[in-house]
Amino acid sequence: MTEFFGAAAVFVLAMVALGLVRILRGPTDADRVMAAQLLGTGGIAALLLVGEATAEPAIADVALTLALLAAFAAIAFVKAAAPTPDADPAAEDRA
Amino acid sequence: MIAADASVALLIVALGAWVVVARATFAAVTGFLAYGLLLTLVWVRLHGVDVALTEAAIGGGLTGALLIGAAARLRNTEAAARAERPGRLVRAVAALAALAVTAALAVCVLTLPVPAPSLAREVAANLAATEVGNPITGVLLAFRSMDTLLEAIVLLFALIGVWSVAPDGVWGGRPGPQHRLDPDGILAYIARVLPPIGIIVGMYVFWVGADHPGGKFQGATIIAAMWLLTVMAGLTDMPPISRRWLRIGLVAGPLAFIAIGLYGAVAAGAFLAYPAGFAKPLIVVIELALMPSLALVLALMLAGAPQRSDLR
Amino acid sequence: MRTALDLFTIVAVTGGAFFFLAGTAGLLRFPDTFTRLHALTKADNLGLGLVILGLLPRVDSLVTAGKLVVVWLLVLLSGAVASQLIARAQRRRETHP
Amino acid sequence: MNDATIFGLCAAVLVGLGVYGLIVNPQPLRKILAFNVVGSGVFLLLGAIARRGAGAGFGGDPVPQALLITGIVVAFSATALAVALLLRLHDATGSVTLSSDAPPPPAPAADVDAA
Repeated sequence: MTEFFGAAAVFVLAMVALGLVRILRGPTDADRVMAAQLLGTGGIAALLLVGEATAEPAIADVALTLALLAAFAAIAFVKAAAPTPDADPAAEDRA
Repeated sequence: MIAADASVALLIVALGAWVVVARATFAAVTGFLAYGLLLTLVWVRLHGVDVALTEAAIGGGLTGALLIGAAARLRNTEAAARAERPGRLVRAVAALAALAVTAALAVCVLTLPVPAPSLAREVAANLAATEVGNPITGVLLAFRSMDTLLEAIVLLFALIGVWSVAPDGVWGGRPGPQHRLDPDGILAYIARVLPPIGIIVGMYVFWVGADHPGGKFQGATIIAAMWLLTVMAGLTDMPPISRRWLRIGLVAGPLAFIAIGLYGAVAAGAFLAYPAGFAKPLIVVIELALMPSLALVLALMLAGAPQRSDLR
Repeated sequence: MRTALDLFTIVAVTGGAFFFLAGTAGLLRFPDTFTRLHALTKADNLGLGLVILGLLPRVDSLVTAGKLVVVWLLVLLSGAVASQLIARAQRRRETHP
Repeated sequence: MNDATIFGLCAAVLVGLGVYGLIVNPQPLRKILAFNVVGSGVFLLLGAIARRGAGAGFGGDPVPQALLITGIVVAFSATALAVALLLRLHDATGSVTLSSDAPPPPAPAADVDAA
């Protein structure tokens, strides 16, 4: 099974690597943040697969930390991309 | 698994190259986020789960948010900077220098001594005396506790450095912009749902640190991130940095650490030595005292220099 | 029993890997930011969910199994929130350039 | 070729990449990024050395691993300080150039010496 998990981890990583092309090409910064978000999900999957292969239970804690902070960068992006510091983009389309 | 290692290594090198050569700064920063995530994977592969946890919390959360915010604020300076791009000669020399550094390090890696020098045996032999089960915690808080004390103080100094760049008019004020609260917005929603879970996870990571991978840095980082989430959603505001509770909270951890160190000097004959049988309780006290200070210092460092002078 | 569970793991993880493939294909091939967001949030969350589902029978402690489920729920939550926020920021950019 | 050697060589390449970026990129924020790449390369090298020191039931030598945790946290604080300085330079002068012969910045540079 170890080989299977290793192969699955490599496959997911390869998919994620292809997704990185979006970080390269953009065209908008939103696409880039999104691609990083994809990498986060794929990275957690690869981490768990590799973790099963090395049979270390604490890897679940690493995945938990990553999952908890997954949205943090995206929120920082949305906040920073807002034209005025106190405009909340989440409030924008309920006018 | 060599294939997995090699593919991760290649991916990291490709991302590192992207971070360095990308034209748009924002693209480079996003590349750096992905790079940090892959590093977490590498630490797992290198059997450093404690390090992976630190990288996941700091590299994945705090550094990413810090750099994304900075890149967005500096966006309008980018065009001017492109004109300053050095000429071909400088680039060639830089490439040569980089190659020389890489070659030298590669030679070092390939000629590392066999068998590898290691302190693992010494740590294993003496870990029982500290009564903690996680060797990393044993190193951080018993064998090399001076490093950890100085690190806590370095973090404080870095925060003072961040604060000291504030203009005189807003000294003592609140860091960062005021975020407007939209009570029904999705940002407020996640800032209400996530922090309770995050605080539990942070405390859990902190608490298991004595015997399993985890510890105060990782736990403090998670809790700091949760606090900043509520600030970004407008549910809470950053306190003015002149608040007394804030200043006390910042120095309480390092002061407790120093006090226990001095107690060791009296009771066990050396600064930061633990009297026999008291190692574990003292380590737990240090960690408990240090964790809130670390969470405060990390969150305030990310929030940056004071920007608003309202002291209400 | 062991073989059946192993088979379940292999099927679920392979299915998860397939959804990562689908998500990446969508991210690369779809024409604009919004459709790409759609591909990403559907496929990836399902991909991770299946990978975790496949790993569950192999976890020996209930606590670890619970953590893995929480990981999936957290990724679902933050994926939904992040894609909402990114889409709104993007729409604002397109309507008020 | 074991995992320590693979990631050790990977670390050597990363340090080289970072050094190149540190010299070539004119923007300070990019220099900070490049510096972080150098830093992570050094950390990775130490991680590879820690992995080689596996023994006594540990997957890696715990002493360098503990140093790495300290290092990662300190690297974050250094980055935060550098970013704070940079943002202040930007607020004060409207530009972030490090060049000594750049055109004068548009905003009055009364309290910051841009050179």
